[in-house]
Amino acid sequence: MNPLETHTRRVRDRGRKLLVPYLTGGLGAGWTDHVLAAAEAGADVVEIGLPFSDPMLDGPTIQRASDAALAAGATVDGILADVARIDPGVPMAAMTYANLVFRRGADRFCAALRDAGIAGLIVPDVPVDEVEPLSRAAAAEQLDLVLLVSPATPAERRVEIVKRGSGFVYTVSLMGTTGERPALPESAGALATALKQLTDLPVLLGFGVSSAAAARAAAEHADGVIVGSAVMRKVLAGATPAEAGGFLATLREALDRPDD
Amino acid sequence: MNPLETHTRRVRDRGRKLLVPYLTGGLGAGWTDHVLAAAEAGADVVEIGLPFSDPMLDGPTIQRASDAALAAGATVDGILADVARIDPGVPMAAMTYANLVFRRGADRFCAALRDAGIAGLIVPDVPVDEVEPLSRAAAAEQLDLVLLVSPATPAERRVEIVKRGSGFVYTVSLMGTTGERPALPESAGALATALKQLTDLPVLLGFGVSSAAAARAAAEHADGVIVGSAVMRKVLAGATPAEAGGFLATLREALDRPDD
Amino acid sequence: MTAPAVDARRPTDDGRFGAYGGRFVPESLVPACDEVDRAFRAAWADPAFRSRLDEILTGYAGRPTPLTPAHRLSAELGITLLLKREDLMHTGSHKINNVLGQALLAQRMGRTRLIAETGAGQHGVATATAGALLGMATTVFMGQRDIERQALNVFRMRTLGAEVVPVHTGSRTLKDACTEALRHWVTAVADTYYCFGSVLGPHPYPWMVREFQRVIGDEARGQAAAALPAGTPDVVVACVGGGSNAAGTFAGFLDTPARLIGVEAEGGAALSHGTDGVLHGFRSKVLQNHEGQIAEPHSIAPGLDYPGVGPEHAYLADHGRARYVTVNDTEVVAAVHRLARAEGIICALESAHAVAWVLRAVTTGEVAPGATVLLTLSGRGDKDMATLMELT
Amino acid sequence: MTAPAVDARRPTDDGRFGAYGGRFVPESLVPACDEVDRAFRAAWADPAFRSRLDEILTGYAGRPTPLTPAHRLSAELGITLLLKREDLMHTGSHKINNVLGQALLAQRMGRTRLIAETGAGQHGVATATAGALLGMATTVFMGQRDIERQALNVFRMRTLGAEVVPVHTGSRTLKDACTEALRHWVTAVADTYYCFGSVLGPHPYPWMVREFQRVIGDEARGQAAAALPAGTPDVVVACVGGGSNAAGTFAGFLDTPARLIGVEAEGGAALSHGTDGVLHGFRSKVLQNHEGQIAEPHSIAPGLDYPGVGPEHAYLADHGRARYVTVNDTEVVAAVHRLARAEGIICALESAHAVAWVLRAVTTGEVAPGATVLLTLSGRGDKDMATLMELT
Ligand SMILES: Cc1ncc(COP(=O)(O)O)c(C=O)c1O
Ligand SMILES: Cc1ncc(COP(=O)(O)O)c(C=O)c1O
Repeated sequence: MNPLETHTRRVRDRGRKLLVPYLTGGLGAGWTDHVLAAAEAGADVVEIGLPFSDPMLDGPTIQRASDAALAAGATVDGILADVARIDPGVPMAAMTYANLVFRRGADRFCAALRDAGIAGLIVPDVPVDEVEPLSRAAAAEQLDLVLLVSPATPAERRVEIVKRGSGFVYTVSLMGTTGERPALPESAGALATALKQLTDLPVLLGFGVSSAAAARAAAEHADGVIVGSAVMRKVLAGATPAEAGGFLATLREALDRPDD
Repeated sequence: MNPLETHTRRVRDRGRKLLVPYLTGGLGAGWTDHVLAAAEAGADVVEIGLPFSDPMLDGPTIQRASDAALAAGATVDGILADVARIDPGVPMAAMTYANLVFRRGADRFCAALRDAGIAGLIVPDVPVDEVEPLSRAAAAEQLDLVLLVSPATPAERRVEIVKRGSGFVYTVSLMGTTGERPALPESAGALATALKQLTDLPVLLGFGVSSAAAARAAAEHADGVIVGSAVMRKVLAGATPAEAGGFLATLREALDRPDD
Repeated sequence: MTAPAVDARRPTDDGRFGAYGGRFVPESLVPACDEVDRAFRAAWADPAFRSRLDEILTGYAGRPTPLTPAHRLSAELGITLLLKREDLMHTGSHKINNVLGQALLAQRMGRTRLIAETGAGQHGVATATAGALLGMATTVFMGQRDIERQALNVFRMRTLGAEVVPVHTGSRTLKDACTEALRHWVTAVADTYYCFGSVLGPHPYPWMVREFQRVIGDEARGQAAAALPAGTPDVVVACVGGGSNAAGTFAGFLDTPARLIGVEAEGGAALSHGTDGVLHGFRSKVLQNHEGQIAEPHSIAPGLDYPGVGPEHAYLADHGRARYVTVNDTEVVAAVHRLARAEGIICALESAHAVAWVLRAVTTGEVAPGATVLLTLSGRGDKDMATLMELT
Repeated sequence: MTAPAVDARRPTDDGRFGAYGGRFVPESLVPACDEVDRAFRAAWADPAFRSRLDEILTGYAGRPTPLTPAHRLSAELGITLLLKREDLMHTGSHKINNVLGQALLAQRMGRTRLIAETGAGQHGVATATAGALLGMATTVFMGQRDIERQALNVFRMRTLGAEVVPVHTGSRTLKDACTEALRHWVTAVADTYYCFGSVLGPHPYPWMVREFQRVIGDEARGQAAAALPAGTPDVVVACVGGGSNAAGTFAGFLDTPARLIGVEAEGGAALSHGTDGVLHGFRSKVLQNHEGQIAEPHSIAPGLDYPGVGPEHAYLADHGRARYVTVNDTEVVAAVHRLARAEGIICALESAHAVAWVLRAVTTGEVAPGATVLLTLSGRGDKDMATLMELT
């Protein structure tokens, strides 16, 4: 078992709900302070976005963050160099798109992540059918390749995905892109529950988890949540690491005290 | 024989070259003074244009004169009423387009001309093939219907035209619309000569006779000339009847003294 | 119902359709018209000419055009509506049918230059196209006001290598362009062929242009026979500017029981509101005042913005063989939108006149429920987008 | 010369043309793509579907298009040039061939809504047209910058009843419109069909669109057989944006000895200047920087302004079965004018890329004197007049 999954399982098995914030890499000079602050606020894993010019699965907030980072000169190499200089104390996972991976070559890309101290990889436009070479490359570097399950995924296919994925199962809460929503759809919890019956991997819910209430609701069914746009909207609006961390702390609180 | 042709033959037979100026009817309040001045300057016939909105055979000068007259409110009835009030001492012939004739009906149109004291009619867009009903109407009113021969008219057709026309033969000097030209083409004289061999009608040359020199050249072969745009350009430029008459007098002079 | 016995198959030898037609041109143009007449008769009787024309219409210009069933609009209206798709022709309208015929004729006559009048620019573009195809110099006369309104078509003509001559006289629109082109022709008959854009002008043009456009009706007749249980439609409808697409369409159905409907623009309805007159070389119905001065028409469709109409239509109207109706600009714009949304076809404003009449006639009962209607869609609407944009 | 044994007749079951193609989309779209794949296979094997499509292509959209001999240009160049006339298709380009196929498929799948990306607006207009024809709601995504450049086509789409959604992200052009349409599709797969405009996107689109466009090549093959003594042309040439008109054309000639030439825009030449990458759901050649950020292409032809290219072309290029070349904007504009004046055809700037290559290749000897060249004229130039006017 790779380090990321070892960690996620351990947290889950301790009865703690996982909190996984997403932060766009390279957005501003001191962007890694946000990673550190997130960890400090109680993140169990930090997802780091490697911005791509054409982020097909991202909603307006993360699009804007990616564009801003690229416009400011962010590169994969630069971001990884920044990452290599920090130790947030929890695992980091990279989130990016297929083209950045394949352009470098899956092997070299995975090696670069590992060299920077990253433990996991999420590539939303590489579905399970296309995952083979990337799986092998990740495994060779002891990276976990996190796969996504969508509400549209047929039952048999879920089996395949949870089998081929590692680190955790990324459960997409709704048919849509990343972005804040007022509440999670009912069906999201049911999907997480169904997935938990299929796998022993921690099952996390993402997409549209925007508030403490939503996080608490998600945690009723899932092993944790991934929070992206809600954090990034604040970062884009100029929130300091402490302020963004403060927001994450409210989520941590909600996850830790489900009955409040 | 109708009055116009009686007159033109008599002038021709006296050895005098016919001078036939064209004046646009209804152009300005005192337009008939131009008719009187023209007669005084030695015109043998005065051609009076009844302006039409779409004068297909007229060049820029007479187009402008027609447009100006119409814009000033000129009508056939008004022009004929003006004409009825004058007696220039020489015959007048109306020049207009088919639509004004047929709109009123050829019979009524010819009767109106005669009532106004007009002796001849020229309708350049009624060629000999279409002339039958108009011929009859003109004859009934003792009007001469002047037909045109063009440089393009084949030989057999010339015979037909000079047979069906009366008053005089209007020989078109060139393939073109009315309008001033620096000189008459060589072929114009030849055409007039050929026509004179076909008919005893006076044969006049028109289109492009713009100067005393051109009039003199034309008269070498023809029985006279028709002068339109050269006069009308002066009238449009504000020439008084006396000034326009002065110009016509130079043509008269040239026709009368061919050897100067 | 049987068709009245009207014989518009060809005019008399002097170019008369009943009292209409003829050749009212300056003497200088008579021999030229005669020559066109003789050449056309010879060419039209010559299988080699016909097959060359056919080959170009088919291999170059896009014939045959489909007869498209307008399924959704038919269902909405409770009729069967078939659209003869001249909008699919090269350059965007039926105008090219006629122009290719005349240009080939001009070439056969040894002419090296084409001239034409144009209003909206469709006939000008078609003539410029034929000129380019056959390597003939082309000059198009166009009113200055139209040049300003139709800048795109002016550019298309120039791109095709044609010279576009602005006409500054009169109302500076189509009728003045036509007058000016005739004036120019007088000066250039020796090497120049005048390519009229509709069933207008001195004999033999109205007849000849009708013959070149009858391909619309002949094709449609055959297609309707295959598409309709009754073999022929109950109603045949086309818009009427000069009248060439209507004349070409009607030619295929004169001897059937089909009701023939020509649709004029309310503001340019020579047949519905005009009187007998002579303009541009022919006698027909004309919009004019009581003395005979030609009126300036107004239509949102530049191709219908003409004060006269082809003599054959005046003849068909007199004999009751065809009926002529008008629609107004508002109905026309609505018809463009209705057809676009129902069938995915943005037609020309001219063609939309025919559509507008059908829409109205279904509500008035003039077209009965269940009737079959064949409508000639004379052109596509790309040229009219700017006009429509201004309205929205 | 015999053709290399390349089998591009269909991709592998997982949508690979060699190393290219595949399905790189979010998990949410995988079942939707699967469903399109299954539905297409069933439909394509169903004679009723094929004949319905055929009927619409023929009776509505204007197929077959002629193969026009470019007589005058051929004589000037010393070759035999045949033009496959997709410019005569309804809405003005080959795009409608594909769209009608996909829209019928969507209807068969029970979808009630179409979405599409568009750059120049040609695919958007075609999709809006199909939506109107079949009574399906249509939404077209278009970059804000393109909306400003192509106001006319925006208005055409809206006239056809489509909703045009401006895309403000990225470079605000075609690639961003495509990205945004994919994002939107994720939210609406249940009732919505994504109608790709070229041989792009996740499997089965590149293959399916090629199949819908092969009517160009199949027709041309038959027409060339009748027109040419040798039966097949020496050279077959088409412009390449996403690559659909080229793929459709090439499909008819893959198994002949004809040289296949795809012509890219100098400033958008994914095959000539690109590297392996994944964009919009498929792996192919892509214009990108060393890290994989997608480049913004530039071409005077908006339909070629795309940083990727269909996977089949990458495959054909690797195997040498087709050769891909580039021409620049200057050559393209000259080609539009040359073709217009020689043949009376104003073609689209996209199509003029193919013409420009022929003009150059005759001078370099790449096309030998006497050679026979079949060129697909993918669209008409009306949409480009404003661009060309600015240049003159
Ligand atoms: C598309 C279209 N339809 C109709 C017309 C009217 O002409 P006609 O009545 O001769 O068919 C025109 C004239 O420009 C036109 O462009
Ligand atoms: C006329 C025309 N040709 C070619 C293209 C390029 O597309 P493809 O390469 O898919 O044929 C376009 C795209 O908009 C187009 O409009």
